Amino acid sequence: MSQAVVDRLDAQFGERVLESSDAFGDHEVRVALKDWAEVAQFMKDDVDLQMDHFIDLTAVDYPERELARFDLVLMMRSSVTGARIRLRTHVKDGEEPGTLSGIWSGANWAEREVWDMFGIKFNGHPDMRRILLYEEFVGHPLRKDYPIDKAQPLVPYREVDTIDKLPPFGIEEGQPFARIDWESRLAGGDSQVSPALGVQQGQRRTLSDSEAAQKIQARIEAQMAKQAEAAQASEEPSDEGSGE
Amino acid sequence: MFTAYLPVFLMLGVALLVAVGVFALTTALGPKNMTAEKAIPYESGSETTGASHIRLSIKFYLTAILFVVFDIEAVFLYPWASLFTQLGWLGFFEMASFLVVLGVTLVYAWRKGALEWDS
Amino acid sequence: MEPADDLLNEMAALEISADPMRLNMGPSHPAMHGTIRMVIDLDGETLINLDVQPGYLHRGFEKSCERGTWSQVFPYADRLNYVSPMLNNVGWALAVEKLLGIEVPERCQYYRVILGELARIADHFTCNGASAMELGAFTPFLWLLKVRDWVWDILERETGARMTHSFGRIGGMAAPPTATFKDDVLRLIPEVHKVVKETEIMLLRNRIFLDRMQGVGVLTKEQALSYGVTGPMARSTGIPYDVRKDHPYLVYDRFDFDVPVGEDGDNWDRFMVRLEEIRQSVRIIEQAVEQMPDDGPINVDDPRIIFPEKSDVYTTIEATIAHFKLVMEGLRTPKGEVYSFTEGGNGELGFHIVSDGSGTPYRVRVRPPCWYNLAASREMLLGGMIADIIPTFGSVNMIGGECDR
Amino acid sequence: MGQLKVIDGGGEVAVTTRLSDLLQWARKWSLFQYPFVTACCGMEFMATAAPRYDIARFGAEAPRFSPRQSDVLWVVGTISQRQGPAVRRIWEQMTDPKWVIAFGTCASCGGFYDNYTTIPGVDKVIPVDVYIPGCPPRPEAVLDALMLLQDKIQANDRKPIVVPPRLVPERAPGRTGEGDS
Repeated sequence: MSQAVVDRLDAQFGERVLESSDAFGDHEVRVALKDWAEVAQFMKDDVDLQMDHFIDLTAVDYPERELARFDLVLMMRSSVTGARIRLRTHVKDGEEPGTLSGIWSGANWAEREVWDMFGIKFNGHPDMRRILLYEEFVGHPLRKDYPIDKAQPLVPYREVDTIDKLPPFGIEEGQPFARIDWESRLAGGDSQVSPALGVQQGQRRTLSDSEAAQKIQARIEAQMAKQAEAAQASEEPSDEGSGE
Repeated sequence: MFTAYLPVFLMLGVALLVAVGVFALTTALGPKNMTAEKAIPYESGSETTGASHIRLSIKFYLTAILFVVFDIEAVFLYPWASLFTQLGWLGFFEMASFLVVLGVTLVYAWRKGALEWDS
Repeated sequence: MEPADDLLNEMAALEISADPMRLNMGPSHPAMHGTIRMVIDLDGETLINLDVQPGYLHRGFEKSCERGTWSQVFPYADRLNYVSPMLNNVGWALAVEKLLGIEVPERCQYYRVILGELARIADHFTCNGASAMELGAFTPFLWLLKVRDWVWDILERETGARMTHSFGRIGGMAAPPTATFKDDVLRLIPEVHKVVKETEIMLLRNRIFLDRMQGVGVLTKEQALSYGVTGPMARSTGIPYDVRKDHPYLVYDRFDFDVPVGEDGDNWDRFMVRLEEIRQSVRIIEQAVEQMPDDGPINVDDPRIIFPEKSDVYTTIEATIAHFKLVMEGLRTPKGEVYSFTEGGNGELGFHIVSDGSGTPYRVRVRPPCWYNLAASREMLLGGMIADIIPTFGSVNMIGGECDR
Repeated sequence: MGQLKVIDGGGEVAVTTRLSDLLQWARKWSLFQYPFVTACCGMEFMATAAPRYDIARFGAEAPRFSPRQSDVLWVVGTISQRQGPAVRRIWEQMTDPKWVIAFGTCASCGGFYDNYTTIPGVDKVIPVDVYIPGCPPRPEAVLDALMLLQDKIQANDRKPIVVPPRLVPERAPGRTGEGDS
């Protein structure tokens, strides 16, 4: 039934409908930027179309495309006929499409998000502010040229030295389960913390006093001693953890 | 006379003891390091917005005062009701006049629209 | 006219209005489910102005999708509407399958419907339970969470994780159903009916609950359409739009279930629509479990799309090559743009995908249902009392992950 | 309970200990929580507070939404850059003694949202006492964390710690070798 919508638009706008396609089963129509608001208004008011149910408005960034960098995509549905249509237009960087928030109230937030993520302003929009990011954020993250890991923290990071976030298990420790010789441990009773992890976090031991436990304890002391003199050898300042 | 009220004073004493005791314990035992940020009023994690000394509309005050008036009236009824039989007709008419006077004020306030909330 | 009257008239003429008090229901507030900030101007207790500020849980979903391959989006998709993660998985899988133009085998479609409806039940449990708890009714919250845990037990037995399953795959599912899948689901159904009945007995004739929910937070049909509201919130205003009925996907056209529709779009209707939808989901599950074939392939057998079995990968060279290409280059998708939508927990969950033919999505846009439902909350809250924000916001069911993406 | 001296007076038993140990014991069993819930871990947090896994057994289930009345700040879920100042402000406004639990991978190290908008771990903003790995962590891991925190309170040590994995990995029920096709 969406094909009827495309024909209706062709009949109404003739050559101003630049392109229409139904790839993958989605009916889509492309118009020039200057007719953007007018076609949208027509689709809502026309008695045959009655596209009164706003679905979505978004943008896609094609930085290599020279003629127009952004694609603005609007999706609507008619609650009367159930037909759906996708309206598209090309927007150059810095151009300002007309706002649709007067036609559908849902477009208000959608346009604020497109401004926040892509940097496309909508003239006539009542409240053109960032919506997902904070005002102090510089740049528009969903543009292809914005690096994904360029963070702009609001609160200066505090350096975290109290816990060394080394990879979960050292090379020599391997998976904690693999490092435990089960017989001695089962003989000696349960221990909440595996020795490998215990050494990593310097926890208090909760082993019982069986000889298997002493064997494990001896191995831990040896490792601790090895770590301790490795620490002296490199003489890095052993400051006490902050823990305020 | 005093012994008659002993349980009352006892209860008051225990209540006072518990109240003061809890506060004393917390101030004595609890750690105290007051920092600047801790002193700022809490507004769910963001900067406090808006002024704090603002003028509220009059109807809040009006309702509060009306409540106080009629609540005190009820408080006077209790001792009177407990001695109702000994007071005889004189006591009855005295309280009746008291209630009539307050009844008139209630009707006046009602007619004046002081009881309507969204005037 | 006593002198007092002149004073009153004079005051009325003077119109000394109290200046509005600006209050900040900030990002960390019990009613705001943790990630919304509302700056409200109050005249006494009624709301004059309201500025809803979402975005405190913006986690960069759409940018993160542009970094991984097509199947690496599933873990991210799980955490969109994290109350019903399976529905997001199914939605994303259907979107890429629509781009590829393939259809999963019958058994997998039934499997996806049943797991999806279980997730929808868990979603409505959490929403109704939480909004009742915020009105002080703590007991139904605990009942509903108890049964939600049993629903999660089934999902955990099937997928391995209670909540963030990442169980969908493009062209099938990660694993076939376990042997005890059908009887577990059938054993769960009476429990769901029991707890829904208990909640109804407890809440639906409670004077406080009625006063707080009926006639509060009213949304008209035109406002809902204009804001793009879908799902239970739209159905509560009288719009009979349910994607499972209007555009049936998977095997939804083989079940008969009806779509509960309210009339005046207040908190009460939203609560009742969700309660009724739990029963409809149970009806779907019953029919799906009965019609689901007991054997047959789960995945589409096309090595270019689905990962080969690990046993084959270690033995045959073709499987090794297929596995290597799928892992290193990702799935080969035709160049183009597609919009696929399913009925998520809060409404129409759409995925607008742009592919440039490579193994990495060029652009993934999620059509977040609760984003537009939240945008409409302004119409429902203005003019109400400050205490009405709590039930209204609870029934909007704003989920941070899906709303701020 | 620290150095415990038992005086057996022929039948009645009196126990003496240091005042601070008694205080720590009292604090350990009445941890009022400030649930700073933001994301998916909130669902698991609800399940932990619900009757099945029930943190009420540890006296820790009373949610206080004002930092003045809470002891433990549960940071549950992803903390975005925009949320950073709010977390910092609330932690500063909490009354002493206060502890912080980082619930889930996102709160511990930012998880797989390492992008422009997520703080890589809440310990970049506030000091954390117990980290719970898991996305979301299973309720058993959350209870382990609570018990570990209680041990740390009793021992009065502020060194941060990661909840270690359980030693016998629970076999995922129904998944292994029950003849499924």
